[in-house]
Amino acid sequence: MSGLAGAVLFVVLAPVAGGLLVGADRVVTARMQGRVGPPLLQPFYDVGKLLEKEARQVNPVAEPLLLGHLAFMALTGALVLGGVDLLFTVFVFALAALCLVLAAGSVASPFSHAGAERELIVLLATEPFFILMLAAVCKVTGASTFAGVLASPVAVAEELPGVLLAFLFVATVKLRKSPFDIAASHHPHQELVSGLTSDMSGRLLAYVHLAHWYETALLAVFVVLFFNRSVPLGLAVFLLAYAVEILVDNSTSRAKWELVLRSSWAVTLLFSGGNVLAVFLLGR
Amino acid sequence: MAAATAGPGSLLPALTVFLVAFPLLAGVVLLFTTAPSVRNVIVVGASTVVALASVAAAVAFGNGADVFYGLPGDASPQTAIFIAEVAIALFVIGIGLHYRRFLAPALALAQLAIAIWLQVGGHEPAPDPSRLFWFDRLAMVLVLIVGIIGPLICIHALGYMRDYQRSYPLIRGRRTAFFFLLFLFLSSMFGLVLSNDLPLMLVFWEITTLCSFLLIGYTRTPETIGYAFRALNMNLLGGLGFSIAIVLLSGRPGGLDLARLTAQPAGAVLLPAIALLALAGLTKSAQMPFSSWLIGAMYAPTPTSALLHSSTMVKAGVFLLLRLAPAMAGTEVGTLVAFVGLLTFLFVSLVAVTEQNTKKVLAYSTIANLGLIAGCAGIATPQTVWVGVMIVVFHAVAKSLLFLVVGTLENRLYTKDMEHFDGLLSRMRRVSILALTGIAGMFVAPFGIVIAKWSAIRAFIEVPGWEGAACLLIMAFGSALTIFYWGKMLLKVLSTRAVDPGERALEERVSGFEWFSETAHAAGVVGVAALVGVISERVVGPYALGAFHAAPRTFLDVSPAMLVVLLASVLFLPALGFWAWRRRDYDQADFYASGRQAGADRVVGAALGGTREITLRNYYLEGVVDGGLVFRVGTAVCALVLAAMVVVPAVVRA
Amino acid sequence: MSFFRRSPWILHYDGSSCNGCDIEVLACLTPLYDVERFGVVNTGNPKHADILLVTGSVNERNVEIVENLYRQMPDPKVVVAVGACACSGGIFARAYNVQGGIDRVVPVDVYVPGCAARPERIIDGVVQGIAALEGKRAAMAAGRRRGALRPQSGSQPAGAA
Amino acid sequence: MKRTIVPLGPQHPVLPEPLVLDLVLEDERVVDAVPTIGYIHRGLEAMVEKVEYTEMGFVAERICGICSFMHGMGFCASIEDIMGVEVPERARWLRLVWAELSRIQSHLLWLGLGSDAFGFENLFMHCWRMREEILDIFEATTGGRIIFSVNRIGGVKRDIADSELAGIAERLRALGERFAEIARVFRADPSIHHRLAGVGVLPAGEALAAGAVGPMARASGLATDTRLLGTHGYDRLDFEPVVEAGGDCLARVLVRLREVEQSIDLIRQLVDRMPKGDGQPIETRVRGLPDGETFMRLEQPRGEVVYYLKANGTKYLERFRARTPTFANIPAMISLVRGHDLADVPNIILTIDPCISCTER
Amino acid sequence: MDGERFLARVAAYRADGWRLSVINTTAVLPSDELPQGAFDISWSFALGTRLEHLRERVVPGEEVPSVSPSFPSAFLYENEMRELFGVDVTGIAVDLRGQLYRTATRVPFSPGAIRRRLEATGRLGDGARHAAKPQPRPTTEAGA
Repeated sequence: MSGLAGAVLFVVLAPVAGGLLVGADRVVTARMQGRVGPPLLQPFYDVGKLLEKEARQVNPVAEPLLLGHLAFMALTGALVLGGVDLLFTVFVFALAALCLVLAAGSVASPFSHAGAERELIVLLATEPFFILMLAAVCKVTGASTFAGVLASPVAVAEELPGVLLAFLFVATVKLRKSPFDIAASHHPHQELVSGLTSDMSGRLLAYVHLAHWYETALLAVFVVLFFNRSVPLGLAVFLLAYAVEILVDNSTSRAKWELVLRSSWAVTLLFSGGNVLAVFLLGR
Repeated sequence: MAAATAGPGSLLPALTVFLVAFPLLAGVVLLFTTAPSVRNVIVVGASTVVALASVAAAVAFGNGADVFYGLPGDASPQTAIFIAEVAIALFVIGIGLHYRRFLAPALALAQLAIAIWLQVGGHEPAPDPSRLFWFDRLAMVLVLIVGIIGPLICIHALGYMRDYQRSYPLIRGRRTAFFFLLFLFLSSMFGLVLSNDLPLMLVFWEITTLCSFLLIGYTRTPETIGYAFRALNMNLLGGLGFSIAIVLLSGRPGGLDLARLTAQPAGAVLLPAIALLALAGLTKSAQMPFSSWLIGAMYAPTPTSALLHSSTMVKAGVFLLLRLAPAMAGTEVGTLVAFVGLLTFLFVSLVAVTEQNTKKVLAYSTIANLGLIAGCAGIATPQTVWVGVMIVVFHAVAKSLLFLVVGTLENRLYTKDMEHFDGLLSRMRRVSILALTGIAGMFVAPFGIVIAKWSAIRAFIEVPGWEGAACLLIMAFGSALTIFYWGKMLLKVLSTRAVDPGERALEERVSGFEWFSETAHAAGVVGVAALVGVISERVVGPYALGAFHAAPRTFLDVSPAMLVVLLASVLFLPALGFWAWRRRDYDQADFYASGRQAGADRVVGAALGGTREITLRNYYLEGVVDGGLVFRVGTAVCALVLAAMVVVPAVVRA
Repeated sequence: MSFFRRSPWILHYDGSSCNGCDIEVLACLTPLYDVERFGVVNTGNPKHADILLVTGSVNERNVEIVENLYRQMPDPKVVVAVGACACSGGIFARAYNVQGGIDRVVPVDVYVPGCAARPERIIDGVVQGIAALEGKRAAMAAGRRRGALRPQSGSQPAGAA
Repeated sequence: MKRTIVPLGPQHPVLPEPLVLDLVLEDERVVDAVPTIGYIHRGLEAMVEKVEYTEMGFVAERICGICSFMHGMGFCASIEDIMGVEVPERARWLRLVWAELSRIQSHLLWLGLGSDAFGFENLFMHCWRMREEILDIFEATTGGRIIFSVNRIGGVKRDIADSELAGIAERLRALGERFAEIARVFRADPSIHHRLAGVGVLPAGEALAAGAVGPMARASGLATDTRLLGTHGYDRLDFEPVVEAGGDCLARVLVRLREVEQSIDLIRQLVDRMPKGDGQPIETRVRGLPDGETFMRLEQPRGEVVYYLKANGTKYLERFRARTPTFANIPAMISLVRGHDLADVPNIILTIDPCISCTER
Repeated sequence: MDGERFLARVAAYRADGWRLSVINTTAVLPSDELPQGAFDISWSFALGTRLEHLRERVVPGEEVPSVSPSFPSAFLYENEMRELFGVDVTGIAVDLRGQLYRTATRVPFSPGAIRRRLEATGRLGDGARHAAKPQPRPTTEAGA
């Protein structure tokens, strides 16, 4: 049962890969800033530390919701690789994000609350794209599962160049990279303090980090969908795209939420919408 | 498709008469019952009977082949229909003149003229007395919705109206009339969903219009009277369309037989008539440009809203559209109906994100979901019709629950403003859990509506040409907007804060009627989610197969493992929540506030000395989305599409 | 093995400093000194922090803020007083609104002298803070093993139960 | 209608110093802002009662750790003015070298903090990396990075050798080239313009009415620069005040960018025009006790500072008052916050380059 | 002090395009002539390179009108005068209600508070002698 194996593999390996990627991100960022930067394994040290530390809870609902966030994020990837209908995973993906929003927004702190509202806006900005993207992939390949897409003779990236471009944009928003780090920034000097995570401490914060690693790995899986003819090529493209994200992260200031919403929607509508329209009109 | 005269189906004629007559009778009794205790007994008793009767009808139907039947003894209802039409018209004319509003009387007069021309002029063929009613799986679904959710709402109203009269002592208590109207509504809905004869259906159609008119205007303030007339005008316009469709169809043999009309291959039927019937369906289901009547209806007492939104009225609209789906398949009318529905879904969802009044958000959400159903009916493939019926089911339960919960909140907190619901989980725990169930039912994976939406996207992928791309785009953006406004509401419900005993006591004063009704609803939401496979495989799937002679590809075909995973994950969050609830090691006063937290929940040291309470408000996309403008633009766009829908078939066929 | 040694996160609060030490604390993050090499992150949020760096003395008004921030940090945590003012009130000890060093409000684990404290000294102070942090973590872990309750971090919830 | 209340500060990562605003928001639009300060107030002006005037300069230096040199210089100049002390020529020039270096240091520091506030961490790092070079010069010439204690009443404590001055000019020339790259980013980057252009616009008339000073006023088109008085030796240098017309956050950034360039040029002029020769006197010995009062004005990086000193013929001054530039700029800043987004608030606060320590003393 | 005439002179500065540069208060210690002590307050206005001062001596309890009609931004100075010195400023545009600094010592710069501190350090003699000396009254001064 390769589907089950894929799902288990994702659950086990995705955090490792995601953590390493985040660690590499921090090193490369530091180099771009003229610094040496932390060790590559720093994200693991951080999460390990957080798990050891006391968790100060301000309400009874945050922890279950954060566990839900982590679990659904892992589940999304597991469902994708496990061979469940791709279009359906987008709803579980949204549910995972929603759990995070609710965990942050259930707290009395205005910073946390504003972070939650902004994350909700991020969700509003990116959700249309993910629905469209998966629908378009299913449309051009005629498949409905990850394995089906990989087995399809159609080269997805060739059919959906606009969607791929839009993906790179939306991934920046989803990864909370500058200029779209509105809800919670990697860098501490944000007007919302720590935004979403302002009131999370100890293991609660560790869950958020872990889920972020899963999310990063999930985005890599999505890139592979575009390069279905060659998985290594897809992963290579993902790494390249991530490098570009780091560069962008380091060469822009933080945008305001209106711009995030407007630009994401515009990109989704123009690039992926146009691409999807072309696919439908050309009648594949 | 022969009329069944033997077997379990033979009970159906009697049950049909009972379902129409009994609520009517109960209503009349209630009209003359002023003692609250007696009223309680009658309402609970009648509701139980209605619910049992509807279940009995479903059992009698037995999920078999479609059943056609007439009145017991094959009585002809033609004269009664005519009398009812005249009475309705006269009532509208009278009340319109009384309030000096003349559009409604004019529309009623036009309908009256048509009725007289048809009946007195003898232009209408006599109905086949053995095919007056049509019981199939779709009718069964609606009978169960009307027959179970409707009575639960009536029971809820017992508790609600008591508090409502206390909250608004200036509004003259006319609870007798209120309960009469509720039961009349149920009666006419049963008639409507079971009618096979179009003139018969029109009578019930107009009675529901009248009922909603009277319920919306219940408080008789100038404001509600205005909204009531808006609802009346728009629905009468739809009714007029219905009448004209009857005129167009009456020349054809069997043209007024709904089952025969829709069973004909697409394109063979008189498209202008289908378009006019679709117009009626769109007005009743409050699609743009007719959405404003349903928003205005929010000023009525909340059980009215629950009834209008879940089991009656608007469901009648989409019911008719779903019935027409086979006839619309692949036609211009179908495409245009689909786009009226889908554009309404998109525009109204966009408006909903700017709305702070909870009832209005619920109303916009209803219109959006109905838009989706209309879209599915218009696209008219087995898959989309499957989706449409599934949404009808899931939406009815969840939305009714939400309205009832908001009604309870409204009577406790004296506001419908979402912003004042924060800390709800601490203040009113049971109510919040009910609210959470309802909201989850509306949009959280894996509840039914999400499954339906996912199937809709799947179905739209198969739609060829630009229409498919447009449908997908609308679904993508509309779904995201849905998450946004429900997410905001969840934020309010899920927030916790310290409460004093006085606030805790609020919940204790909620009446048993309300608890019972809401709990039953919540069980229903969970129940239909758990039974999604059964509902799909046993009822909705076969219906789509019957209507289109092609089986829909449902989620079970695609990925059966999904269902297991999802049902397991539904239990995940509540279990975690329960575990967390029992813990005590949290400190609400310990929130981050730039070092200014002042030792109490939500209180910080103020800039100018002393302390200050933190308040939090959701975002309403001010400066990005202008709700009013979007509503007007949507109305205009949909009006154009609608005009095209009515005009195009006539032109194309000419 | 403990991760605290590798991932000490800092919260910096400016008591009533003249900016001199504040700026030097910030300078520690920047390329020349780059304390992120040691996993140090300037969090800006007490809930994420392990080490509270305070510059400047306490005065009438910020005394409650320093206390609030300290209380809000999850255990284990240490306090590093940076600069003469934070240690003792410094040159301003005699000013009418200054109460003295921050050890008047919160327990200080490491004192970093200087006016202004140099970045090298601040880094040294943080390193000493990490050692103290490790000690507190070990004590906490031992306490947990003995089955003792974790240090109660706040009052019982007022409601919501 | 319900609104969101945000307690911004005193502890907030974008505010390097405690400043408190109670923000009232709709969505993220600020509809009201209630300010307060007082978290840093030490009461150092009252220390004149306890600290002799000869020592008070060291307290004055610690009004603020960013413009500490300027504060020491202003204090000494005030006493010199009251006592009629003639400062040696060399000391005047040297003071200006350090003063303009302080301006470069302060502006680089601010450009970094400003970029951090609008989420451009990389720029922050590069600005501060350059700033370290100025600190190196300070350390080499005074022994201190932040607080130099090099000013004395009657002159300065240390000389800078001519060769060293030439080296400083050369280092600054090289720095200027690298600074040009960073300045180009500030001037051209669209994401920075998105955050700053048109945000927090202070028209010239309002700037005047609000008593704005320094880069804040100059960014609104007011050519106010206390250096134009020609005091402290500025009359020997050629320069025009840096004025921008925009009045928005971007204009305030541009003014500071150009002022860095201007100060590099001024130091070059100083090194060129200073009478050469090591071993010149740098300090006049001061005798007696001051008696009298003075208003002394000086252009700090943040704008005009006004010292008021009143002496009464004893060792202890009767009154010492420093009206620092931030004190003058805060009212305008608060009026700008209203109507902007929460995300703009840090930019508006930071583009006045607030020094709360100066303000509260 | 004559409030109306004073405000008229302030308004004239505003009309001529001057900006308010600083308001400075100096406490005058109690003496035989001034048993309550007094405040020397100067309002300084700047235009180009010029700096001019208005100066008034008021006794504690005497009302000082706010210059906010002409210079609304004076509120910080005026709140400070009231909070740190105890000058009775009336009509401040943004009244921070004594919450600007919230000092440990109430009105730390009032003549009484200063005297108490000087007494505590044994330096009262010097200060009092000079406070009684006649004040130079510069009203206009160019430059600094």
